Amino acid sequence: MASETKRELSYIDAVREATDQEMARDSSVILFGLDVDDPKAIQGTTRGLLEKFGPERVFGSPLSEDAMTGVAIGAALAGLRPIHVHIRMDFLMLAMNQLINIAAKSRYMYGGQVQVPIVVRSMIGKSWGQGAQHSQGLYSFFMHVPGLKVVAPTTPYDAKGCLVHAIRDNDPVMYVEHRILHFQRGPVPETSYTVNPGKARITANGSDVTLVGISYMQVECLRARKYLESVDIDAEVIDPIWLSPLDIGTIVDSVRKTGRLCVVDNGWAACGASAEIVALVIERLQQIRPVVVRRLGFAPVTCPPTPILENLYYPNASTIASAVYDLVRGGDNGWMPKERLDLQEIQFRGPF
Amino acid sequence: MASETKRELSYIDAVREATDQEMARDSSVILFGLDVDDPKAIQGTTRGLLEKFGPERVFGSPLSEDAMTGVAIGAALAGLRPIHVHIRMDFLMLAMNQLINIAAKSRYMYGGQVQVPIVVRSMIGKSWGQGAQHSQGLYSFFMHVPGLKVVAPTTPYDAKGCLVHAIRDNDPVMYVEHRILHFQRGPVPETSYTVNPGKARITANGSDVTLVGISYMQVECLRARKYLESVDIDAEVIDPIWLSPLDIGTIVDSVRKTGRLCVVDNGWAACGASAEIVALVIERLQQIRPVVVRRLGFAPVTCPPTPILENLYYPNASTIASAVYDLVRGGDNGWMPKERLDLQEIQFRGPF
Amino acid sequence: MQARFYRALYRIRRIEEEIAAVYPTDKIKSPVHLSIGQEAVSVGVCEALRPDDVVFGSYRSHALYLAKGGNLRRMIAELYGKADGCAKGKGGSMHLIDIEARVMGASAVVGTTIPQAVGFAYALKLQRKDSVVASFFGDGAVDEGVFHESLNFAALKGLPIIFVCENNRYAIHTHQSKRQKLDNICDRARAHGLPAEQIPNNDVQRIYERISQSVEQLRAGSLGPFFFECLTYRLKEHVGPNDDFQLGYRTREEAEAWVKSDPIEQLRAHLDAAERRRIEMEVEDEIKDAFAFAEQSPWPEAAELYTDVYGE
Amino acid sequence: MQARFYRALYRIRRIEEEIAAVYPTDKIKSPVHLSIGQEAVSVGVCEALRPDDVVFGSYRSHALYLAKGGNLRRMIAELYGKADGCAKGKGGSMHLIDIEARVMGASAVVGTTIPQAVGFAYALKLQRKDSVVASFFGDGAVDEGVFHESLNFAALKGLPIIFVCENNRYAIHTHQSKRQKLDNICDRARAHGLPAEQIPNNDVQRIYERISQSVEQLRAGSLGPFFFECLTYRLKEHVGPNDDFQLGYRTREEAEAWVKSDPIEQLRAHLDAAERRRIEMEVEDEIKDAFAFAEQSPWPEAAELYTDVYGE
Ligand SMILES: Cc1ncc(C[n+]2csc(CCOP(=O)(O)OP(=O)(O)O)c2C)c(N)n1
Ligand SMILES: Cc1ncc(C[n+]2csc(CCOP(=O)(O)OP(=O)(O)O)c2C)c(N)n1
Ligand SMILES: [Mg+2]
Ligand SMILES: [Mg+2]
Repeated sequence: MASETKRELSYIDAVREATDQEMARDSSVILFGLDVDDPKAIQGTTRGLLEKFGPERVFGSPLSEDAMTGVAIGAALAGLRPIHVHIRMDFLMLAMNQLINIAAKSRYMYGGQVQVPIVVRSMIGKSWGQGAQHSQGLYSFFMHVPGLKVVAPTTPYDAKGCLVHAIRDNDPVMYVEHRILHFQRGPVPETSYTVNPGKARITANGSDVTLVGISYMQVECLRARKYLESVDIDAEVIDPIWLSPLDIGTIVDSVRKTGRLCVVDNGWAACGASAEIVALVIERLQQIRPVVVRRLGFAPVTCPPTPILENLYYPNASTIASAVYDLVRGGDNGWMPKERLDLQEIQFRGPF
Repeated sequence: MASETKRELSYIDAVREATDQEMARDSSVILFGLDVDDPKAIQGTTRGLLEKFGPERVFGSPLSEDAMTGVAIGAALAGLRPIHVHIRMDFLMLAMNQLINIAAKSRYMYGGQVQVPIVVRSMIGKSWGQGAQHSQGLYSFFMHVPGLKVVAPTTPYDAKGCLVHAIRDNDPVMYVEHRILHFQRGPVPETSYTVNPGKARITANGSDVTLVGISYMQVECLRARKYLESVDIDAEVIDPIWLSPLDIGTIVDSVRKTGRLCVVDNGWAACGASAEIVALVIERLQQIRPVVVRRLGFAPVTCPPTPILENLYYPNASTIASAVYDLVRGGDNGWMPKERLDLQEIQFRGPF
Repeated sequence: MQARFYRALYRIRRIEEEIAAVYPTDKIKSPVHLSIGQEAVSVGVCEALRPDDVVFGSYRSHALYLAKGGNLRRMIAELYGKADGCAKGKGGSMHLIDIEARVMGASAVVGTTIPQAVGFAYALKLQRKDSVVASFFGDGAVDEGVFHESLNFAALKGLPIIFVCENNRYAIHTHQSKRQKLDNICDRARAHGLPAEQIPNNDVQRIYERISQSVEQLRAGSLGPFFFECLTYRLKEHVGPNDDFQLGYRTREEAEAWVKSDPIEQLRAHLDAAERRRIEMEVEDEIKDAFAFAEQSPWPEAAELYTDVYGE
Repeated sequence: MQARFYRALYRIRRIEEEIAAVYPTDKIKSPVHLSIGQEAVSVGVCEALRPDDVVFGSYRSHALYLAKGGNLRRMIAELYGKADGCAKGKGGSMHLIDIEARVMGASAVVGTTIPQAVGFAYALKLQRKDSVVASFFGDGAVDEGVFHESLNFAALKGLPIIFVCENNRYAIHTHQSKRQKLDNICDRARAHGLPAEQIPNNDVQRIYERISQSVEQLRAGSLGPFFFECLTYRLKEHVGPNDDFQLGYRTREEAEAWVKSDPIEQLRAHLDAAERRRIEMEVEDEIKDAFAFAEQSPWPEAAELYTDVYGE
């Protein structure tokens, strides 16, 4: 568990170390994608791996997201364990046919005779004017389709443990990274370990309200919890970590206790992860105990690059705290915490 | 309104007539896609249009879903109103980049100076062993992304009225057809009319439970209602028609009355339309009145072609009635209606 | 050799004729995209391959599956939607697979197995195996961007793969000339740096020879890929068991030419009657056996609905 | 003509230099993909176009936008994220647009405007207009399947469009030779039936002449499309205002050659000092004015967040 170790790593180095250790452990693991072998090494997450494992196992690819996804699937059918990297989740829209129509379905439509152990890493952008096409968190698409697994680690510890598991998993895993989380630091054991599907983590205990924060919004939820303390609201914060399979049990148990659920997603609400979590919790707890719910996510618009509008586009610790305040106290109180600099967002500095 | 007319048309002919009338009315409307000009004429929905409007306005395309979607967008930027047809919704996975990253975002990211009035027609398959890749109802993807409109008409009347509106609409509209609905017949006025976004239809009044049926599941819901009558359960059935923008008000008003909601989707539940509708209703009615909910949809697996399994994969009138019975009576009663032949499903005969 | 070709071609033809005959009874629970008229391509290629070589195909893969040695009983059972089907009834006719025979997949979405074949070839090279991959697709798949992306990558990496375009001139009812300005599929491959060759007229012998030579070179370690455009012709409707000349998108005359040059007829002439009869009777027995097997095979258990979504 | 070229090239160069100079102050709220070193392509092409002709580009479209007559004040305001930006601050530097100048769009996703340009050309033909479309993209976009699908369709329909590949040899830090087996982008276009020509060395004059001739033919009603591969070079880092030679993916020597042949320097030599000074001072004034405009422009209203998602 995170506390057992003293060593601190950045999320970037945790991803790099997980890949390094798994590639050393299993020669069937290969790593490819645009620019994995370039000087920037995907924010550093692939740094040194080309030198260590050679150009056959670590290679940059042409700009061909559709075919390269098929290549990953085909290589997996032949016994390899490909990791395919995309520096923007938005680019996965070019790979949807292979992901949805082939990767998710091969095991089933071939009667269980094949498996597609691929890991698709993709990154969500924020800030610095990235705008419409470099900011989407579209993982709900992959939660919708049976046959895929989806994980969105928020800490360096989980980044490593989930990636190690994802590589060993025999099903296609969509591994979602948030570029701002890349700069987080935290304890990471050097020895290899896995953080397995179907287990959420309670990141802060509380009794008044259950706050589920997905991907980067987990960070904002933990900050919001601090704001809420100042008004004597005790929030329990949960990080689902794995979105598919989703550990709804842990969330349900928390809401059974608190009676209040606020899901803060790093994506749009409509047909998103927040809709699914709310629906599942209601289905489980209806007629067992009354529950009030709230969803927060991106504004239902396209992401604007100008900071003045972008700040309104994303939920943040203050807007989350304000919404939770109303959820707990009831009504529309218009309460807003005063900004605390010690809770400032980690700034993502350009060039993006 | 449907009742005002005596003339009966099939859903296929309703789609054809809407296209014909709009193309005659507005020379900027063009129609293209694989096989729109072939002898089968997309189940007949494009029959005769090539002869009437010529090969510049009606043309088959290469197998290039990605580029042809971009072509539709570009033509729309130049003032045309393209209708792009796909005989399978599954193939839209090849067009996701243009749909999600361009069509949905152009108006916004260009500051409102452009618009993309395209209609993307796509068909959902069922039966006859279509299997994994010819059976998906993936419209929740499009409900998730701001900037797109989504409609799934279930009657010939709405098929025509919604398509006429979709063509005139200045935003991209995903027009979803179900191949079994194609064989439905119903009253369709000859004169042009529109069925506009944001208005659901109550297709049967009731007081005990609100049954929302999406796409083809609307038909099964109406049948389920008949089964439920036999056990004195009076179901109100709602057809959302437009999924984005969604008329949640009509559904909420019904549930306010019945206190019970069952959403039957023609797709998977996770992060699907049923999750969104349940979440919205709960958000609106919590603390106003207690509500119990239930979601039904595809089994959370890949669609199997063998009929023995496919029958278990889809909700049907009996399984819907059985689930609603439990929702209304409470508990798990295991009640199943006996099949009524007069409620038999319209059989879709191959060759598919 | 000729006897081998004849057996392979005749066998596939007869199996599909039987499928067409049974289809109207509704016992077959899957759409069928018959290869009748195109058998020469699959046979010519697969006769030149080793059992450990790998093939990927499209929804029109009956001939490919059979030519590569796919299990007939399990194929028919799959069409029947039965538990003994090659995909346990969960694939259907468009997703035939036989792991032992190394028929590694077929897709209902045009062009989608091309990159998988490339990825498989990448793995074979990395694993230092000397097996090769053959990727089958139609002239319609050439319209798709993934065709180009796949060839570009395969050429860039010099992979042990042979691309086989079965050009029957039509995508459903749309002629190649309505989808591609030039009739130059080989040039499209050459643009990515692949050696490419067109083989006309269902020439099973020539296909066999050229593929054999290419495979030899690949095994000898020379760099791939290779590209072949094999001109062939679909005699039945795009999907289903019938003729479709009444649709008017093609003429009976166009088909006649291909019927005349049908390699099955040609080869039959060269065989002595006795051997021919032996082959044909063996095939008939095998077919009877396979359909009987499918008939008797049970339906999948209801529990099968939920298995094979994820690994254990 | 030379004065016109000089003015256009110098102007774009100086504007981007100013952007680079301001960038570290964080006043620019958007990533910048500078065209410094590549101006000749946009200028050569756009000087040959009419105001009613249409262009589409990539995220690296500062030069294209300016060469086609896009409004400078609104461009800088867009980079600043201000309300007077060419997209009201809702696009950013990667989505420049100017409807009057017929700069119809730019995308941050590589290759995605190519089919839009084709669709626009389809509409122009249907509308019997004699304007033409120019589609700009890089050598990286050639890897994408949509490039091929788009060329195939444009050729099939004979559309009034000119494809302009700005080949600067790199996709971010990855050289063309690591993405494409052969250095033959023109052949890839020819495979789809397009006449294609490579123009080396930032030759603004030659680009202008060849595009002019092609446009003339298109207006005269001869069938398109045309394809040009213009060899050019990006002098700054892929994104951002700095050099990047320290990254080691390319050498300073490689760049030197392009600096030596920089058309701006070449043209400067041919101009008499007075005219040159006049041009340069006008440009400096225009730049000062534009940045001042951007500085003074207000931020968008909060309400703008929710507008422009759907039409009324
Ligand atoms: C991506 C995609 N688009 C469209 C279709 C519909 N479709 C099914 S088969 C077919 C024709 C394919 O033609 P070709 O590749 O030449 O194969 P053939 O049927 O001639 O063997 C089409 C367009 C599909 N299955 N997949
Ligand atoms: C589809 C897609 N894949 C990857 C990227 C990431 N990316 C941004 S720019 C770029 C390089 C494009 O190179 P090129 O087309 O030559 O244009 P240049 O930057 O050289 O002008 C890449 C790979 C992207 N934006 N879109
Ligand atoms: Mg064909
Ligand atoms: Mg480049």
